[in-house]
Amino acid sequence: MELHYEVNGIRHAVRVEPSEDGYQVTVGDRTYVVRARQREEGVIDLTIGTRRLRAHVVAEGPRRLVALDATTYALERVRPGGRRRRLGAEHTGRLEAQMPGHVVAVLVEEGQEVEAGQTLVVLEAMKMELRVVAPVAGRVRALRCRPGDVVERGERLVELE
Amino acid sequence: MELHYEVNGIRHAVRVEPSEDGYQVTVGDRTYVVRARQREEGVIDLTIGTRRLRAHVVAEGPRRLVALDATTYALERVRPGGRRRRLGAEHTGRLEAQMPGHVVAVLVEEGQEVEAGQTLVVLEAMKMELRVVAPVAGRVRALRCRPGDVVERGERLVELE
Amino acid sequence: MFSKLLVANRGEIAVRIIRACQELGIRTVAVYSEADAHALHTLLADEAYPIGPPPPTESYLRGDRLVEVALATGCEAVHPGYGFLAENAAFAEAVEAAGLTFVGPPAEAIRLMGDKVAARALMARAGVPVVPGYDGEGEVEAFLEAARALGYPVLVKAAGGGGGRGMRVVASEADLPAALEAARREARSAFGNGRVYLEKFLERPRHVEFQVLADRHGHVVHLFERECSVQRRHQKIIEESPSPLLDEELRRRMGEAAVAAAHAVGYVNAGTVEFLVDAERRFYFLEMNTRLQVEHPVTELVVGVDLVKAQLAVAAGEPLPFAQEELSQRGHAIECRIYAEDPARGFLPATGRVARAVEPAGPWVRVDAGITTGDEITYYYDPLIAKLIVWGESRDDALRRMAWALDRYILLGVTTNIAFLREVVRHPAFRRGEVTTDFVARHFAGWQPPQEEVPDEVLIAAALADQLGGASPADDHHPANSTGAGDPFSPWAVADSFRPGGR
Amino acid sequence: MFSKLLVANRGEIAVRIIRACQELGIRTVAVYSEADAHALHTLLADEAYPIGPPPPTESYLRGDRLVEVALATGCEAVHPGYGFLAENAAFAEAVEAAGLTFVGPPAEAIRLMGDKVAARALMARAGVPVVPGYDGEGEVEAFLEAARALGYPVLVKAAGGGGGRGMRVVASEADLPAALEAARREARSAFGNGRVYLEKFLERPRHVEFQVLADRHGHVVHLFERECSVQRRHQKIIEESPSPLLDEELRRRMGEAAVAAAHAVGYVNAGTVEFLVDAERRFYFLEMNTRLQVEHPVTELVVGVDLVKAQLAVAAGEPLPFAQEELSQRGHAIECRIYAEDPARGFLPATGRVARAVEPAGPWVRVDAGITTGDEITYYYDPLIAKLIVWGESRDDALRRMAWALDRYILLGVTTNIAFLREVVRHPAFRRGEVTTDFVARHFAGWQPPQEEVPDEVLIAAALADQLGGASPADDHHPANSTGAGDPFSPWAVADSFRPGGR
Repeated sequence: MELHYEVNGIRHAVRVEPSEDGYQVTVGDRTYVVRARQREEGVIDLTIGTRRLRAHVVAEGPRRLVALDATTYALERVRPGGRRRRLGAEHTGRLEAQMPGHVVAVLVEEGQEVEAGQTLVVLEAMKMELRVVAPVAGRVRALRCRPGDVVERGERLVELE
Repeated sequence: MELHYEVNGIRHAVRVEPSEDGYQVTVGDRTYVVRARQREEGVIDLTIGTRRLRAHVVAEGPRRLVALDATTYALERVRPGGRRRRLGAEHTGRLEAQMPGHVVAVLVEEGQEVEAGQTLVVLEAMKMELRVVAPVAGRVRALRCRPGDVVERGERLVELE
Repeated sequence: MFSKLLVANRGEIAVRIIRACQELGIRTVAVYSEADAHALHTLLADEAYPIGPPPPTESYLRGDRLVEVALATGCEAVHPGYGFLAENAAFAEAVEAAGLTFVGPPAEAIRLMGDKVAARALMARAGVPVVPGYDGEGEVEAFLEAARALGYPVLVKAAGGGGGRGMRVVASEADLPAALEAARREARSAFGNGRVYLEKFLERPRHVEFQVLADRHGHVVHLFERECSVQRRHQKIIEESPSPLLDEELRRRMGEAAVAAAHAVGYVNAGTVEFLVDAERRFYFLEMNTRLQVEHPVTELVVGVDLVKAQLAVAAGEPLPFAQEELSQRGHAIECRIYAEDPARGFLPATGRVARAVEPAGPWVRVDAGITTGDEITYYYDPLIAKLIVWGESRDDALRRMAWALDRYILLGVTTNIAFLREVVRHPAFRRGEVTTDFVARHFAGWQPPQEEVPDEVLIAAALADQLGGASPADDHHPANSTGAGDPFSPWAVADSFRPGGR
Repeated sequence: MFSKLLVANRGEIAVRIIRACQELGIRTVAVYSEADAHALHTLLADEAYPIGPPPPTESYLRGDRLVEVALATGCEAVHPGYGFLAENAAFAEAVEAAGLTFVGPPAEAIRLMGDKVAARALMARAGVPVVPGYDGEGEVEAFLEAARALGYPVLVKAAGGGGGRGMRVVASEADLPAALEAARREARSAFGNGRVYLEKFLERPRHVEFQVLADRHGHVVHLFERECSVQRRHQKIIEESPSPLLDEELRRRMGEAAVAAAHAVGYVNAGTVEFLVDAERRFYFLEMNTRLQVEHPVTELVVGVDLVKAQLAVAAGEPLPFAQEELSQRGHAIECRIYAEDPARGFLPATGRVARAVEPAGPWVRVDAGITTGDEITYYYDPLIAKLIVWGESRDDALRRMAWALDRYILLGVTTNIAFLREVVRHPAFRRGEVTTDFVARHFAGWQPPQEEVPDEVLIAAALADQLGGASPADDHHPANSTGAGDPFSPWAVADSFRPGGR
């Protein structure tokens, strides 16, 4: 059986064949003799050669989160020959919420002229305060939030012109 | 749905009915409104009225081991109307192994006369030493073990006459 | 001692308080918002009651409801934890007015220390050194003059702020008027108090705080210091005790100042006097936190005193069981705060469901966690997942143990700062104890997690988990509803059509 | 310090040693018998090698194989743990002869203290009080005469025994000749040494032992005492420090005797001098354990010294980092040994698979476990599952914490002594510190676990687990073989035909 995983945009094929006392596993051009034992749900003890490892594996849909040797890895299980999932575009605009939270204060009004660097909105989430500032001088065309609103990351808060 | 459990020879019927926001559970003539949430495999959080409990439940065949509030309970799931499982007879003879272990020493020979209280065999398991002594005076008819043997609990070691 | 107590908090500190009460035989009542219906603290308490929707203003900050629940359930005392209402004088008054005991200082001490300007004045009168500054209520001109005398840069701070909130650095005179204006506006909006004051900006100070404990009989002791200089966004992430900076003489003088501060304000219960220490080893009163601190465990491990139990004993009227000279520091303790946040993106908070939490365990390793496998981290509350605390015979020993423990802390499903902390505790400057409050900015600006090649072992583990069907299905809450969704034996959904365990 | 070390043991102590090495950056090699192929210590070590079939004589007692593995893997040192080869002088010699460091005392010290008769003589010469007795090699007549002088009852003990093994009480002169004969025969068979000796039988003594630590440079210190009087079958089940019995003066005198004992035998590394204390508070040397003790953690928590790390440092030639006067006791620590055994049936060992182990966690609660969920307990080895250790500011505080922790220790699938320990730590005599070595026999003879009605909540939990399919299937090992048995999504077998989760 061949399984495919994608990590950081690179696809890896893993071939697993049952063998005498465990599995023969091939990753790329490397073949390993592996014994595996599921100790409890999500905890797999592996013997690879003389190395013994404990991996924690969690599945979230096609995602596989693996914790091994002090590091966490996120893999995506993909169909053989299938296409990569497109990642959502990153929201980087400075007038969008950089984190989910709630609006503590709106410091400008619609139509108001603002200077570059002026604080427009104060967001708060989990004890952290984040100021949304004007990237350039301009005029506030529209306010998309009010004090007390709960906003999601990436949500547009203010439109400047 | 009605489920049946036996504990210490007493049978309990538990009726579980899905309800608006959880279950209605009836034990004997008592009915409870219960919300349950499986946090991870074998760990169930229950809300029974205003009480919140965490139970650990393990299934071994029809056995159910339940840990709740500092105590462990062993239940046996039984068929509605089914019969109790017969418990294996307890081995109480003093010439049988009271624990699994290995034979450290055999202190008598076949045909030898022994006194009441005389040590016949020394067993050892897990750092513990156990002496098998003659319950009454008599003669050793047969030895069923030798030093180094591994014996199971209840295994007959010596026959007296 | 009390027979029943309401825990007016959530998360790890609620769990910590409940455990202390369990040992003492005090029954506990938990409260929870709708977002916390399944939280650990609700499960551990003897009773748990809902108090409102997720936003704190509608639940954990509703002092009226908390008092109502405490009275209805027959509680005798209320422990506020930290955050939320812990430093709210009106809440402390409401609790006492209802005939309940507030496990904390008198309302008057909270109020005094909550007004940073009044606190500075009081400390100065009590002979405790304060950071040079200007607390006047004058016009912009007076501030400009004071700033000129102090020398730039200066800090503009909100009288109602604290813990780094509502604070801005002003580098030159030209920027001061606008900064004052903006700070006042924001302070009014954020704290309901527009008053601001000036402080000289100390270059690369250390943050060293002293734990104090006072009973109702006029005894005050300090339990030595905590070094809390490793911060991000003006909030602590690593704390330790003893401070690598202090020698016996400075420790003694600062301890005496901390005790004097507590006496000056008529303090009772546990509190913390925060100091800044400058490069010349001069120390200045910064503020007093009139509550239990997040980082209290490092003191507990080094001094050998259970601070939560001590709080309860003092609140119940018991005298302190020890005098100053009976207290001493042994070994070294370090705490790392495990946050759901992304150190590579400005430490922005992260949310999500903890698919798996496995805390490190071993001798002298302590984890105070409020979040376990299956819990949701929402944006309503502080993103603190747990505190990892270790003790060692020496600082080196504690550092090695912390590195060991961080390497074994497994948290899957949310972004955390664990990988970041691993590098901090191994950083040469940190190992040498050279920590100032700009440590993170100096040494970890633009930090990115190591982008390693995925080892074959990881792919093997994933493949065998899929082969064995052995990965835990994180996105399935196993809700106990009446549909088939709660059946863990149905294969969890995967994007493509293969069946886990199939061949 | 060493760069690589072989751990010649299994279970919790192997895990403890591996963890200490991990913190110090020492690579570890584990060994295992066929019964331990999946044991925790094999997983945690950097490498693990099989050394034979399950019986100890064919695996963990095969010193030759252990040395072979150590050499083949490039180890520099061997840590023997306790039990197995820890007090085997020939093994210590073989290790040193192979050019490896034995993390323990010189072979000569082991040999001397291993011969209980020789040890008694040496101690008497060193001015350490010993239990009055007769160590002669004479005929029965000489024993009879000596016993008459001592007064009955007397103890017949094997010179090669120790830890309560090969010991019998003789109540009257008529029984002595037969007892000597039987004891000699059994001692020959069990220890390969038929020599026996007499000791006066002390009525209801206390078992108090002192931890000593000695370096290769002639320095010896003691780390105070452990009270180990709660025993069953002459083996300890609860240990604590400080002893409720000792006052400062007796503590000082016993500590000095312990140090004198260590000096007399040229001791190096960690060891324990065991004393009996009679009702008149006279103390007598009982034996010296030339290794780390099971109960070492109570000392670690009270004195603040990591004994395993200290063993490694001393073995590497480092001098002790502290003098006697720098050591002190702080607070109180208690250890309960969690055994797979049945207290209601004479504490007979139990075997089985641990279907679920959940250790209690909280401030000042430590669990040293060698067995976790999924492990098998076989009859080949000691039935110790884990050690539960707590620290508290006072004995009362520690007792409350221990009761709290025992209530939260979950072990499903094997019979354990947890329910029994819960009652012991709550027993009024134990709470008052009135423990003598006959404590269990006096207060818990014929003990049976409480037979409570099964609460409705338990039935509800079982029913909902069945309804949700949420009980963990304990009897399914999830073996990674090529059949379908490893698929956790197939319902676990139940005796009757209903399907879990069905309605």
